[in-house]
Amino acid sequence: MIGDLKTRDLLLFAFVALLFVGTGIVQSWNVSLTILNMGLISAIMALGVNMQWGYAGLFNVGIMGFVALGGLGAVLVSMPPTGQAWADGGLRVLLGLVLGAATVVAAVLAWSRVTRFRGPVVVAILVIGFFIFRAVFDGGVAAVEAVDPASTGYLGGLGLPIILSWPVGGLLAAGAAWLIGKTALGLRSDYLAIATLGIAEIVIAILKHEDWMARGVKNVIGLPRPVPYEIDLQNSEAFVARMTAWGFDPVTASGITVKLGYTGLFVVVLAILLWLAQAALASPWGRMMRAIRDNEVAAEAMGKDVTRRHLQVFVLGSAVVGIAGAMMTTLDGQLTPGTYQPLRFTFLVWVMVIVGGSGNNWGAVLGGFLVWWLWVQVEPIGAALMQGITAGMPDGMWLKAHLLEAAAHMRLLTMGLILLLVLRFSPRGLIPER
Amino acid sequence: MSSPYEGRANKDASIVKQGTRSTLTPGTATGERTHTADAFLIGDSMTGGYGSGADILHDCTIAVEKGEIAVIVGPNGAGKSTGMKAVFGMLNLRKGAVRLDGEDITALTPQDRVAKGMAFVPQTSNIFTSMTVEENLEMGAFLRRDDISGTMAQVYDLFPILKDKRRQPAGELSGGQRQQVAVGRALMTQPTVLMLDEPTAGVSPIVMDELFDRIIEVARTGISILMVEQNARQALAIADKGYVLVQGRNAHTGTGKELLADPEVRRSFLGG
Amino acid sequence: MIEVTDLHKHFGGFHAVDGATLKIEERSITGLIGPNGAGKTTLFNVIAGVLPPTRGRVTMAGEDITGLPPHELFHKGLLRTFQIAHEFSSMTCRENLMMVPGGQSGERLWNTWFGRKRIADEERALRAKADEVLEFLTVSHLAEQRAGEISGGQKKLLELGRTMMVDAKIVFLDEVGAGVNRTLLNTIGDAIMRLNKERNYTFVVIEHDMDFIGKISDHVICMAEGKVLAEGSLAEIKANEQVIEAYLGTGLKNAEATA
Amino acid sequence: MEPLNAFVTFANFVLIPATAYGSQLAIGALGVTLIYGILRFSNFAHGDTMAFGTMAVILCTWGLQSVGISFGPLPTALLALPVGIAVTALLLIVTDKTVYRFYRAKKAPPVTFVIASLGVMFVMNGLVRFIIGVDDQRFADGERFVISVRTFREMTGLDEGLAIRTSQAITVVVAVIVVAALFWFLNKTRTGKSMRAFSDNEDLALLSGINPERVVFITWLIVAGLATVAGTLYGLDKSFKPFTYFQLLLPIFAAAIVGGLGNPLGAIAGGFLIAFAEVTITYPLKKVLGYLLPESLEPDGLVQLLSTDYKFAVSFCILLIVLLFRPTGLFAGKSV
Amino acid sequence: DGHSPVKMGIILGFTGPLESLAPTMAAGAELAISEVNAAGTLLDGVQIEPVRGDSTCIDAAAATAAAERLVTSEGVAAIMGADCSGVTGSILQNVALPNGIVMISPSATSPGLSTAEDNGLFFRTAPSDARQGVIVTEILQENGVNEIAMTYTNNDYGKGLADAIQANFEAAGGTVTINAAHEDGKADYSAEIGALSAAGGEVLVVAGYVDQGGSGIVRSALDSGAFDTFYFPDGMVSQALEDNFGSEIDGSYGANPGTDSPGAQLFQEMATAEGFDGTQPFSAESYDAAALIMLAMEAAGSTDSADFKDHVMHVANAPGEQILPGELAKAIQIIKDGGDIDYVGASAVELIGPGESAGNYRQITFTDGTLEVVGYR
Ligand SMILES: Nc1ncnc2c1ncn2[C@@H]1O[C@H](COP(=O)(O)OP(=O)(O)OP(=O)(O)O)[C@@H](O)[C@H]1O
Ligand SMILES: Nc1ncnc2c1ncn2[C@@H]1O[C@H](COP(=O)(O)OP(=O)(O)OP(=O)(O)O)[C@@H](O)[C@H]1O
Ligand SMILES: CC(C)C[C@H](N)C(=O)O
Ligand SMILES: [Mg+2]
Ligand SMILES: [Mg+2]
Repeated sequence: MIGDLKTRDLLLFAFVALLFVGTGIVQSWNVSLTILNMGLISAIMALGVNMQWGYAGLFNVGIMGFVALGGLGAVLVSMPPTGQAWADGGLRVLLGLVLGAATVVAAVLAWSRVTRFRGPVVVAILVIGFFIFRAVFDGGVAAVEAVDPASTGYLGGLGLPIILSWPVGGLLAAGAAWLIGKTALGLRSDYLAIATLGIAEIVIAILKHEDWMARGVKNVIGLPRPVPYEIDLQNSEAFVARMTAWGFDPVTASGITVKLGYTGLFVVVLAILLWLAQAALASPWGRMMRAIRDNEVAAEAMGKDVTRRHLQVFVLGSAVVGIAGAMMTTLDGQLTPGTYQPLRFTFLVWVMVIVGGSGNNWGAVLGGFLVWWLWVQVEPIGAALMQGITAGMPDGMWLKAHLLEAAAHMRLLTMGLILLLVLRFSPRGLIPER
Repeated sequence: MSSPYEGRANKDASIVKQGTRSTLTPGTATGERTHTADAFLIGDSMTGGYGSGADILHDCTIAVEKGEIAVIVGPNGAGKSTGMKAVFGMLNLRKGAVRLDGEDITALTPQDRVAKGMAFVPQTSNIFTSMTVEENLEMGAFLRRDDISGTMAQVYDLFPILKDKRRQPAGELSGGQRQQVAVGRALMTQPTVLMLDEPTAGVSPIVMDELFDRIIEVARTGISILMVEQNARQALAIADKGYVLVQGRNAHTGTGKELLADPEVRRSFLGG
Repeated sequence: MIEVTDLHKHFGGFHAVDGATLKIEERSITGLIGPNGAGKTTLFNVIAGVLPPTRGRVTMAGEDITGLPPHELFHKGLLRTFQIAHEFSSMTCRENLMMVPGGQSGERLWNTWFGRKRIADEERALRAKADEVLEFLTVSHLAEQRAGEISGGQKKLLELGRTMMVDAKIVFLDEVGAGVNRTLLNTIGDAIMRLNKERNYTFVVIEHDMDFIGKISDHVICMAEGKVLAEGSLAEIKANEQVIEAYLGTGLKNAEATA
Repeated sequence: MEPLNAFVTFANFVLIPATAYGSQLAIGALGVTLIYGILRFSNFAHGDTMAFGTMAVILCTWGLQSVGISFGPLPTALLALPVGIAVTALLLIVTDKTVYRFYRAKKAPPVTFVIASLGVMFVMNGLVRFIIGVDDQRFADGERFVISVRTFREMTGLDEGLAIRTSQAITVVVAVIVVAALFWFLNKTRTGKSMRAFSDNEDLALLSGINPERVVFITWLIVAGLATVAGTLYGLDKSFKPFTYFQLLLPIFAAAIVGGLGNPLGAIAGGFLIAFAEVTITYPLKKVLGYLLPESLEPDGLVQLLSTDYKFAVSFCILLIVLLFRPTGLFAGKSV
Repeated sequence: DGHSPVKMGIILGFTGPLESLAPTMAAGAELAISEVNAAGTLLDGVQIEPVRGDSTCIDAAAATAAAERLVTSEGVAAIMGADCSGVTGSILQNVALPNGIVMISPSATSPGLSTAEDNGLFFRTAPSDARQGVIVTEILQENGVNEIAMTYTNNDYGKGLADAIQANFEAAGGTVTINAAHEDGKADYSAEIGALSAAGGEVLVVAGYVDQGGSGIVRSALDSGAFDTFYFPDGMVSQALEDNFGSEIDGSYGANPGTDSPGAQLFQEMATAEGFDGTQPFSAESYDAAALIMLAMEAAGSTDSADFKDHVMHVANAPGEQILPGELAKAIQIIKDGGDIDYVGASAVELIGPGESAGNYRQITFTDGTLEVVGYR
């Protein structure tokens, strides 16, 4: 797999590795690992987006929604169930949902089966169904949300190990992607983009509003971890003894140990996904996808079922993003729907893919690491830049004060400049498609 | 009819040829130099290719005299289109020069060449698909400041079908209709040199005949025509000069008749 | 083989195909001619499932195929080329050909991970086949070239080459000749006839080059204004006054004067 | 009286605000749609361009106010517009020369432009915050209302009032003028047509003697005008805050797309569709029905289809439905 | 003097939706720091160096990374921050807790944080919104209001506060006609105003941020005549209301954390002298958070979080001599001399239960276009 890389690509990876090592030396290993862990997750997200865009030319700008769904998976799998809430209204909520789904299915069936008065019949089904749904559902929701709203007020999860939520998050995202794909994949380029953007906003709106599901904007915090807690390590005599023996500060070492635990898990996931993605891309399947991307009409005439392939790759890519989303929520230890912003979770991932090199899995991965590193490090870089610029100015000069005050905003500015520079000198990405 | 071509249409072609300084050496030997150095339009010893890729043209010379028709033929991928693009400045030449009426225009941008009276119909994507047929023609006359309605009437005259379709987006036309729009667009510039890359590809026989007729007429008004053709026998029949390109090099050069008569050329390039 | 009954395709108020009825015999090579805008390409597009018909019926070997999507028609053995070349521009010419055959086991994701041996074998065969086709089209040297970076005529050749990658029942060729060198076109004509004889392909060929039509086709249909104007052998068609007026014309007026 | 009251309530809380908001979105969407139509990419920096333009106008307005110049009942900012537009145009053209031109020459795919515009967005974002800061800035002066609720009530003697703000009125008028002018410009003038030609087929435009740099220049000029006008009108109506302008990007894009990218009429239609969707669908009919229905039938609940939490979701749902039936928007837009 | 400076992290949302609040909050904290530094007596000459970090308010991952850098790379001894409840929770769990760093938030008010696992490291100088719900109900009822419409900023703060208000108000027999969220930083609030006005109510409770959607809501409500009396909770009460609306909101009222202790006044004077607006929300709380950190250090005789975390409650609460802003040097001296202090500070800090401000509220009203303090509770 590594054999696909050229010397130049290896050098680029070495450079990024150097950035992380440098961070470890100059700042601290804890910082370096923190960035690395999110970098791994970003790389997976970028991989997922690259499948959709790089392979098939699907302009998905709804990444945020799939990340969030993955996160929802983490809550649903790992949090303990709220017994009281289930007792008070849980079943009613579920019944409501089933009724709602049944309404939609009935409407769709009616649309395809009924021949006379189709419109009115469908509308009637939808309206009646909506009211029944609201009647059943709203009551259940109210009951669930009334259960100690400050700390629970939701149904809780299954109380399973959180690692299980990674595939589950992927499945949730895949399910949503399937629904979306079924309806929206007929759209081209920017139209598909805005549709997915909208759907992502809808997903977030639901996450924010439906408190019974995952506490909405009140957030779920304190998710269980797949790795030990630092405190436990610090309290473990064996650990402290060993670290002291090796000459490490136990507190720092506990942080590093935990982070390395995450790193290990994430690396395994990334490696598996990358292998799968590379194998697929280098096969006739990948060739078929590229053909579809190049020219749908011709691919269709050559017997390729474009719609199905689009759906397939859309679902797969979204699933990968969902997995990353669940991993991210695991790492954060909390689900905070308010933090899902398109800029951070959609456009930044796009930047990763394009800067890395769309159509190239290794490029996407590299982009994930590099751009995330930058995203975190532009803050000190921007501040340092301002320090440097103002160093020559006399103290108390208005410009100096103004510049230093504005240092925080240099963060985005620096990000923008770096992005433009990379794009300028490598317009097809750092590791372009071959 | 207020055609500027009017009255000249059926004059003997030999009139036009007077004063041409072409001293083509009869015969078809490869690499034989013809005296074209001071032709009206000449792409002289052009060498170059796309971007930083390998050279496509190798020391290739194409020229056309005022009022003459020069036809380029050759196998697919020989570099005919590339040669045309080179003459029109859409390619960076590594060697060689392009001269128009004695002036070196090698460094000019395509739109400057348009201003100098050159017009070009590329082989592919040669119309504005989202614009109506009429707007396509208007765009052809973009640099003209005078009244264009006369020229437009002539184009409609030449391609009557376009008149019916003038309000339709050109992208919705049939293959042959598009081709007609493309040629019409170039005619709208009222050029002194008209360069056509396979203008008859996909047009029906009757339109092709019309087109060749009109090309002859146009040439007789003193306009130089440089065209690439795969309908080579018809094209060479009306050509004053013919070039056979093979792999980016001048393989055979001669008058149209000479090339038509050459059995080797016929067999290898004109389909027997 | 193919029967088209009272087929209509309207664009807004414009009737591009206006009640065409025609029949393509099995194992024939039918020439389809007609003035620009006669509706030939549109007819192809409707038959091949690219455009939904406004009205009418298309059957293939007795089976109703009206409105089936192109990819299903492909698997039924119906292939077509495009008048304006539709190459896969970022792929090499060889890949352009190799992607064509349907049912490749490597097109199933599962196999790309767990059936790599089988894929490798298949790929080897495909590659050989593709190279053969390239060779035949005299463009072997372009095997590794991106299809977006070849000449206009070469793209047309590639179009044709794709239909040669599989065993088709019926092939629709939309002006394969336009832009193709005449010497090469002769060779292509030979190939078409050979495929027809040896492998029983049926061909429908749109072409404006009467020499080519004359050389290969046994039956010619001339369309005009969306309808079938005349039908018969080329000689018959050429003698048809209406066809001459609408399509063939009477030759160059000025050519003799010039030459 | 009752039906009148019902209508006035509805007008005051739905019709007028949605119309004004729709016009604001429309002018913003026009800019997006124009860039898409001519330069063929989705410009994510448009929100920040609007912020920049508005900032320029604000600074100039302050200047004017400090020397005592005002525009009677109309906001002084209108006087400052030309300056703002000029400054913005300069910025855009410099941006084009330093960023986009390179990719044009390389014939880079549209997505490269989109990502580059993200970079530009970040930079402009920093620039604006650097110059004017992150806070709210208010610069509206002149008469705030054409008619205020109180005046209306006094005039008509109705229970319900109705307000029309000056800024709302100006916005609607400007939107209509601008779209008409743009439509005329693109479809009827030589320059406009050459711009469309350029967007259609750049190489061929070159062969027709169209100067691509000039087309690009004019495009940015118009975009600067549109962005500054849109930003200023919005700022006058609400207030200026860089972050909000960034957030405006989403509804603006939604408007441009639902209307059909590249189509000026579409931008207008899209703006209104999005605005009305947001405002109408979540509007509880309780009060209106209260006026219309007899006492006994008056509703207890809010009679609200969906809570306002979903207002954004609703507008996107409508967008989706429109796209499902018309895949390139209401007014058949382009797609690259 | 041989001491290398000790660093204190100031993690606030310098960029993002609360970027306009962050500068005055940071200035508040840095004011306390420079006051202590000027005295130079902390732990016999330790200088405190503030290091800023960007919490972005919303991006948990970026906030965590910034905090991680501050803690493990810059080596800050304590964190003053973060501002928004969401990122505060995540920094607490992912950085402060693992590294054993004391964290005092000046503004995270989500009730959920009261029960968060914190190992005794987390404090806040702002009260939990659970308390505010009670206050709001009291004030409204005293004003004879029985029917309110309410809108809240759609985050854990807004939602938590709105829920608390609704629960209390309804328990006291009032009616909440509608309780609708609004998103901050959005372009238009016509839809929200439409819904609020249709639902009706005597007073509109705006549980938002004054320089975010909150002002937008008030603006639209006034312009369209939907409401003319408002209740403003803590996120809204500020000078900005006066500037934005002047006498248009006469008769409206509200309350925010604050006391009649002279501390608040003092702090504002100090802030003005320093060149920033001390009345901005949570600026005073930031001053107090930073001050508490330093005083606890002094009390513990150490800058190690593990040591001084147990002293925070102690210096903040009675018994002891009351300490106001500007008296930090005096406080240090008292501790040095073995005395006891009761830090009151700019916001009348009184830490209760899990280490959060007990909640003193300053009741205000608007008359003739000016904000007037009418009482404290
Ligand atoms: N999408 C469309 N919208 C409107 N009209 C169309 C569309 N496509 C084709 N037409 C019209 O239908 C007619 C038939 O076009 P078609 O492409 O079938 O012609 P053709 O017979 O293939 O001609 P040619 O020999 O030039 O290729 C033309 O007049 C064309 O303008
Ligand atoms: N855009 C391009 N980039 C790189 N190589 C190209 C490009 N276009 C054409 N070529 C190559 O240049 C050579 C000459 O192409 P050209 O288009 O000039 O041929 P031509 O003589 O016009 O052929 P045809 O008769 O098929 O149109 C071909 O081998 C082709 O592969
Ligand atoms: C800065 C503050 C207004 C933050 C708010 N109290 C919260 O908890 O999110
Ligand atoms: Mg060519
Ligand atoms: Mg055709």
